Amino acid sequence: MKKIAKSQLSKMLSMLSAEAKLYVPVASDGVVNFAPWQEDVEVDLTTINVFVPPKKFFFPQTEAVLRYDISDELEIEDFACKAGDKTILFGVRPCDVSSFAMMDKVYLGDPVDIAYRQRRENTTVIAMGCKSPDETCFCTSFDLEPGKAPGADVLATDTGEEIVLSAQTTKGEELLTQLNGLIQEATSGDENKVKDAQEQAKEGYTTSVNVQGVMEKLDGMFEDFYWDRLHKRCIACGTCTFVCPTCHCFDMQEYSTGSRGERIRCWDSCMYSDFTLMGHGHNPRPTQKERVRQRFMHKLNYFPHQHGDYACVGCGRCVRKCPVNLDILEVIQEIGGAAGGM
Amino acid sequence: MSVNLESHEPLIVAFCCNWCSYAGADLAGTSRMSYPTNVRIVRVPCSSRVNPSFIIRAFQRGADGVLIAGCHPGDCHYHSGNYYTRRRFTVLKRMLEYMGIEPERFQVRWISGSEGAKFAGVMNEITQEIKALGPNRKLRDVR
Amino acid sequence: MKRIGVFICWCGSNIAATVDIDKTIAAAKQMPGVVFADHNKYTCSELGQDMVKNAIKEHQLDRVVIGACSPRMHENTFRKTVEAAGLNPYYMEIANIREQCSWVHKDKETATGKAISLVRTAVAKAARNEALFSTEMPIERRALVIGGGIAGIQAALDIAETGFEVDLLEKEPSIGGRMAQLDKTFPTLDCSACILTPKMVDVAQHEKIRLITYSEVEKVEGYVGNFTVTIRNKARSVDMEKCTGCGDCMNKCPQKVSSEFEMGLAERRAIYTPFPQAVPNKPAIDRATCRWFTQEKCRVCEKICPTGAIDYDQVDEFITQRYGAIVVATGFDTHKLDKYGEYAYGKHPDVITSLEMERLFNASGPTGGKLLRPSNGKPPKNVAFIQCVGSRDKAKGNPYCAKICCMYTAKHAILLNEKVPGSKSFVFYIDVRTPGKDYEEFYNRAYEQHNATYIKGNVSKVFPDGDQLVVRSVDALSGALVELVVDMVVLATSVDARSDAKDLAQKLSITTNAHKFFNEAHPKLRPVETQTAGIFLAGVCQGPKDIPETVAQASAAAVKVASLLSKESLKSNPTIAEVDQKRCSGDMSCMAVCPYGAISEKIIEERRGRETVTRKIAEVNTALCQGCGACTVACRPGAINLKGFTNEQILAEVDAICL
Amino acid sequence: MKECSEKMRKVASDALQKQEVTAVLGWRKKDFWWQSPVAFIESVDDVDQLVWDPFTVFNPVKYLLEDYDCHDKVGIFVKGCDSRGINRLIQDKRLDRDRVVVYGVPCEGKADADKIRASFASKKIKKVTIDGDSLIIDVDGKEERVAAEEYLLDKCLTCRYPNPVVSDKLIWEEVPVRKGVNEARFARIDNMEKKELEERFSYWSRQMDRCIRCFACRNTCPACNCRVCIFDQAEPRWLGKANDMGDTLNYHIIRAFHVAGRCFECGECERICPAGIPLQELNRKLIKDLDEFFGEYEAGLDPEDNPPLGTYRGEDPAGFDES
Repeated sequence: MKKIAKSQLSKMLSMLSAEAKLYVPVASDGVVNFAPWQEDVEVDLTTINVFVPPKKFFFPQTEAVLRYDISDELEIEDFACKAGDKTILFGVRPCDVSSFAMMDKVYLGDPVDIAYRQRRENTTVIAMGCKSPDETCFCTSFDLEPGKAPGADVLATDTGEEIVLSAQTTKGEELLTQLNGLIQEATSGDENKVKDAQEQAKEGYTTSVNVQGVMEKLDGMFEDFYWDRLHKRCIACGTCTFVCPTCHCFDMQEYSTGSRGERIRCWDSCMYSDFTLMGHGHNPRPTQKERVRQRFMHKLNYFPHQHGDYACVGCGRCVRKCPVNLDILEVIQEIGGAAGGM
Repeated sequence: MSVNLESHEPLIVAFCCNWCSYAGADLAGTSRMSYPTNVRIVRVPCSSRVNPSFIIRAFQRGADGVLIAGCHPGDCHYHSGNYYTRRRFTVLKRMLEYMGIEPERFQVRWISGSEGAKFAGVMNEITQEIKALGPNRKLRDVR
Repeated sequence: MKRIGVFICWCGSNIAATVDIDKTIAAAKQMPGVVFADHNKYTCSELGQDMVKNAIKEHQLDRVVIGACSPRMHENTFRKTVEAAGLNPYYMEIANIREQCSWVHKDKETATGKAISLVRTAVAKAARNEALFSTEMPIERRALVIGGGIAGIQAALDIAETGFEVDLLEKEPSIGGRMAQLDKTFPTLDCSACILTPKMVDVAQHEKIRLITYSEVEKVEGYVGNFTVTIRNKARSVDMEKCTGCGDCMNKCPQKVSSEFEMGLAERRAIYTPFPQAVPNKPAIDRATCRWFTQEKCRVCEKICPTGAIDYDQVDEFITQRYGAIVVATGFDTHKLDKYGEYAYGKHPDVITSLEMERLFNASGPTGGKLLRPSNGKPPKNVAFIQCVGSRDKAKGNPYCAKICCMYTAKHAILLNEKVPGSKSFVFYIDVRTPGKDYEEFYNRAYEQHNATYIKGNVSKVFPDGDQLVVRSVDALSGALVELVVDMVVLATSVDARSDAKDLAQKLSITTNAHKFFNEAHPKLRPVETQTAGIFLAGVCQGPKDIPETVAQASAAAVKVASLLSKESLKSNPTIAEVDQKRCSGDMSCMAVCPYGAISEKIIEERRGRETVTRKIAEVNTALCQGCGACTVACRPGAINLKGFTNEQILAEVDAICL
Repeated sequence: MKECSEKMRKVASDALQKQEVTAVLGWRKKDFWWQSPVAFIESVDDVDQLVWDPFTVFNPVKYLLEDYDCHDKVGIFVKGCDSRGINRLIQDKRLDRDRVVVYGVPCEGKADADKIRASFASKKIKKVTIDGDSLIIDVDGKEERVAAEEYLLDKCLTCRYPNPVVSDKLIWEEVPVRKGVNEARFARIDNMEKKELEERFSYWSRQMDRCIRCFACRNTCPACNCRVCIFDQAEPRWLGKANDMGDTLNYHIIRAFHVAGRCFECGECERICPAGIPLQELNRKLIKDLDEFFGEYEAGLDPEDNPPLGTYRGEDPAGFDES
């Protein structure tokens, strides 16, 4: 376990950025996003939910998968094998770290998504343990610990004047080794501080839901009238899906200029009317009801059936961002009927 | 698509109405008035057929400049088409400028079927102006 | 995938000298969808067209791109070519590599590059071309002639003689126009009225001609073969059925008004016919000056009228009539002289315009045909004529030549000398222009036999000297200052388009040039057609011309009308708008911008969930739509598209250009 | 405020009972103090859900489109800003006026939750209510009284139509229009126009760079009421799905253009944008130019007239070289 004074943080990031592309949470016009680290940026260490979740580093909103040119002989350039520059993410929150594991189930399962795998392998994740949850945070409902981030390579904990860094993987250890000379060995006092911080972080949750049995209940609810009522408010924007750290649907698009072009993979949203629109004009999810149902069934029924976990980490972004206040919290509460201490 | 700055020859898409400006371009041809090869004409029946989306599409695909050319006000073959053109593209042009797109990149001109010299003149002028600005990077797709 | 054939035309050396044909062919062969590419010396020749036809069959082509001259030149030719080979004519697209490439560029390499790009663009569009079909539309076999001057009269008579119904529309109470105001005509010195009046009578008596005087065009809708025109028949305040034209009312009317026909040199009454030989010879009340209408007293004409024809309560009536063709013959205005203060027009009564001079010569004019000075009623001895007043004057007048002034001034000089023995005329001119049969000889007569002195020079000032006028100029040939003392000055006033020409042009959807003269479809080859099918031009409304030219053009327009009306039906233009029901929201933004009223609401039935519901959407009237495409942009969801210029096609063209 | 909610419930309950309408659109309260989503009241039993509080902002008008509701007769509560959306839909022939009963609720402005969060610990807030010029914030049971003016949404501070422009029944008295709102209307635009070209571009590219293409701005906008939006069409594909700057600018330029002369400035697009993109600065720029060039026009006031891009005058000036 190591530590670094907050005043030295900038130096540390500078060192890291020499080795890899380094991204840190930065506020711009009041919106916090992961942005490339630069000497003069102010790292935001307090905001819990960055706007666009860090899944984008493994599963970008837009990526060209291949480029072709048929103006002479057919030429195809495959981008997948080139994906994955050496990258470091600093300040990923535990909920988002745990979303990576969910994405892994999709993209590292069979068949493996090569570009995704390479990005994952070449990225070192430095998590930042949470100190005090937001009112919309409900990660503890999914048995996550806000001060811990088991999937991260390094866990950083803010202990006040210092940040304590503990490597959790070999990648993490290697990273900390590079920083030798700059960072110090943590003391047992520091270790205690970390433990205290982790314990303290669990306090102060104002929002929680009981997810027990939700999947099972939903098994029989596909045709339930509940969806008729629920969807009415939905205006079919894609905010929830795009701010969700676990949504992972994409569309393939052709960008063609006649004899040349690119095949592009980009995020898609099951909230959109054209998500399931077929070439001949039929749409198996013709109204917003089917689309809203799909989103929640996927997160709370299909995904856990297939992968064993709910596809939600309780980050609360959809709760905060949905323009019509239609979110997963409400659905879990209403389905499960066993709300916690709201 | 890469752009070589030194030898950059701008690409200009000109939407010309069939009755006036396209005829003006033909007259420039018949009169052998030369102008740069940078201009490519898309023939439309009337300037009111030009959708703002076409303009943005051209910029996205790499055009360095876009021109809409139509009949002079009052001379529209279809009576009133260019009056709509005037309203639509007055506001579009000003919005593009407002968003930081150089005013020279998107222009609207009235060129009649008898103004072959004006057609050639406008092509020369616009090509010069856009060449001076260099390649369009602001609205261009990154592909 | 489409099977596209590309044919590059050399156009002799017109294209081939600047564009590398082989390179263009090689590039075309690589373009998506192109399965065949070849070239031709002259693709428009029979040989060239055969080659296209053969290739279509041999290579099972389903789209054709021809790299040649402007589509405005040969689009129809090549459409017919591909049609003859069994393809829909609209499967053909032209890449304009002559007017827009080889003729305007010099460098072979860059011109070839551009030609390839133009071909690629046409290929991209052609790949999205769809089969389009014309429909047959019936023709209303009736013509409208707007303007009852000599042009309109001639056109109406000629059309009527071919057997079609004609309505002749005149805004004044009588037909006759400018020619009725003239005294004699050059170069024969025929009496204008003597040759015009019989034609006016013919018009009035012709069974196929309906005369609609004191009326104006209010609205024009429709299209070639099927115009619907709304005519405003101004309230004449005289019942045309009852009036016998006895003229008693005009004699007794107490309100005198300056006469427009006499150019203000004489008076008429408030109830009037413009001139004695008026057709119809029935008066109208000028409500702007009539005492009853302005002061609510008088009603003398009503009392005097033996047939009770006076009707003060008449209102403007609207006639709506369908026509297959329209001839525009609205004539001209004389140039306003407010910018020519140096000539003292309006300040001195003996400075007059040439049209006023016509009235002073005329036997039925204000002086009974004796040429007398307006100031003192005595015959003038010496008269100065100033040419090009308002013509050929870029600074403050018209830049163009009014074409008729040189000739009528020669006529005036001859008439002056004949009317006032021993009189002299002095003509100040820039150039004397006399192209025309017997015109030069006529001009020669003026100075050889009729005491006319021609002085090349601009007049700088006209000012009074006692009861005479001094004309100051410089003789441009000798350089000497010229100051002439004369009795009268006649200004050869330029010819302007009608002040309301622009309004009429808009109603008719035709165009005007910078000087508001109506534009012909082609300056050489289609001089009487306009760009709007079914609308033709005659006379000075198209540009300055003299009477013989006017009459010739009127007859030409009449033939065009007759040939149109003699057809059974017309083929519609298939490149028109089309609504995609699914995408149409029914907000009718398209309807608001359609200049032809071609879009209307339609109710459709549709499945929504398990129900069948009805909703409104837009529908295009295929006969009214002219294919401008204004609606396609007003339509935000892109639900209304223009066949032949679809969103898909234009976006594909843009993409291909920017490749 | 409580009385307001009561009045709304009474109106809704009467209308449902008398079967004047079969559903009422209003607002209700949800879990968090800042959540007041739209309520769909279809039964008298549910009218008690209706509330009027500092967060009843969302414009419910869009729900009148057929895609959302199949009721034959709907009652709807509308604030001033919302009400112009009713005219918008009628003008666009997307709403049959006879199908709705409009209950006008004059509005003094709604609170900005972010402004409140900046001063008070969000987690501890139980409830926020309005009392005249004050907001009363219940922080862990302790009531804090603050000046409402400082915590209202920016759009409300510049609201020119606090009173409904169309209503069948005004539920309570009209409120005065704030001072200086006309001057404030184009302030941000004037300011931006003064900036240098490159500065303007960097401003907008920074804003647009945050866009995630969720289309919330479009989907909440009553002026965006096409059945099939051009941006959702695959053939032709007007807008690439790739979230590149070119396509994002394409989207925002064309979206703004499509509401040009039709936007009635409810400001919901900007308020709900999850990325905080100042969309009103685009919409208002167009309004300003349309007014300046083609005569002043207020969208959403008269459903019978023709928006400025659907008409013309021959003598219109142009924003380009007409020589």
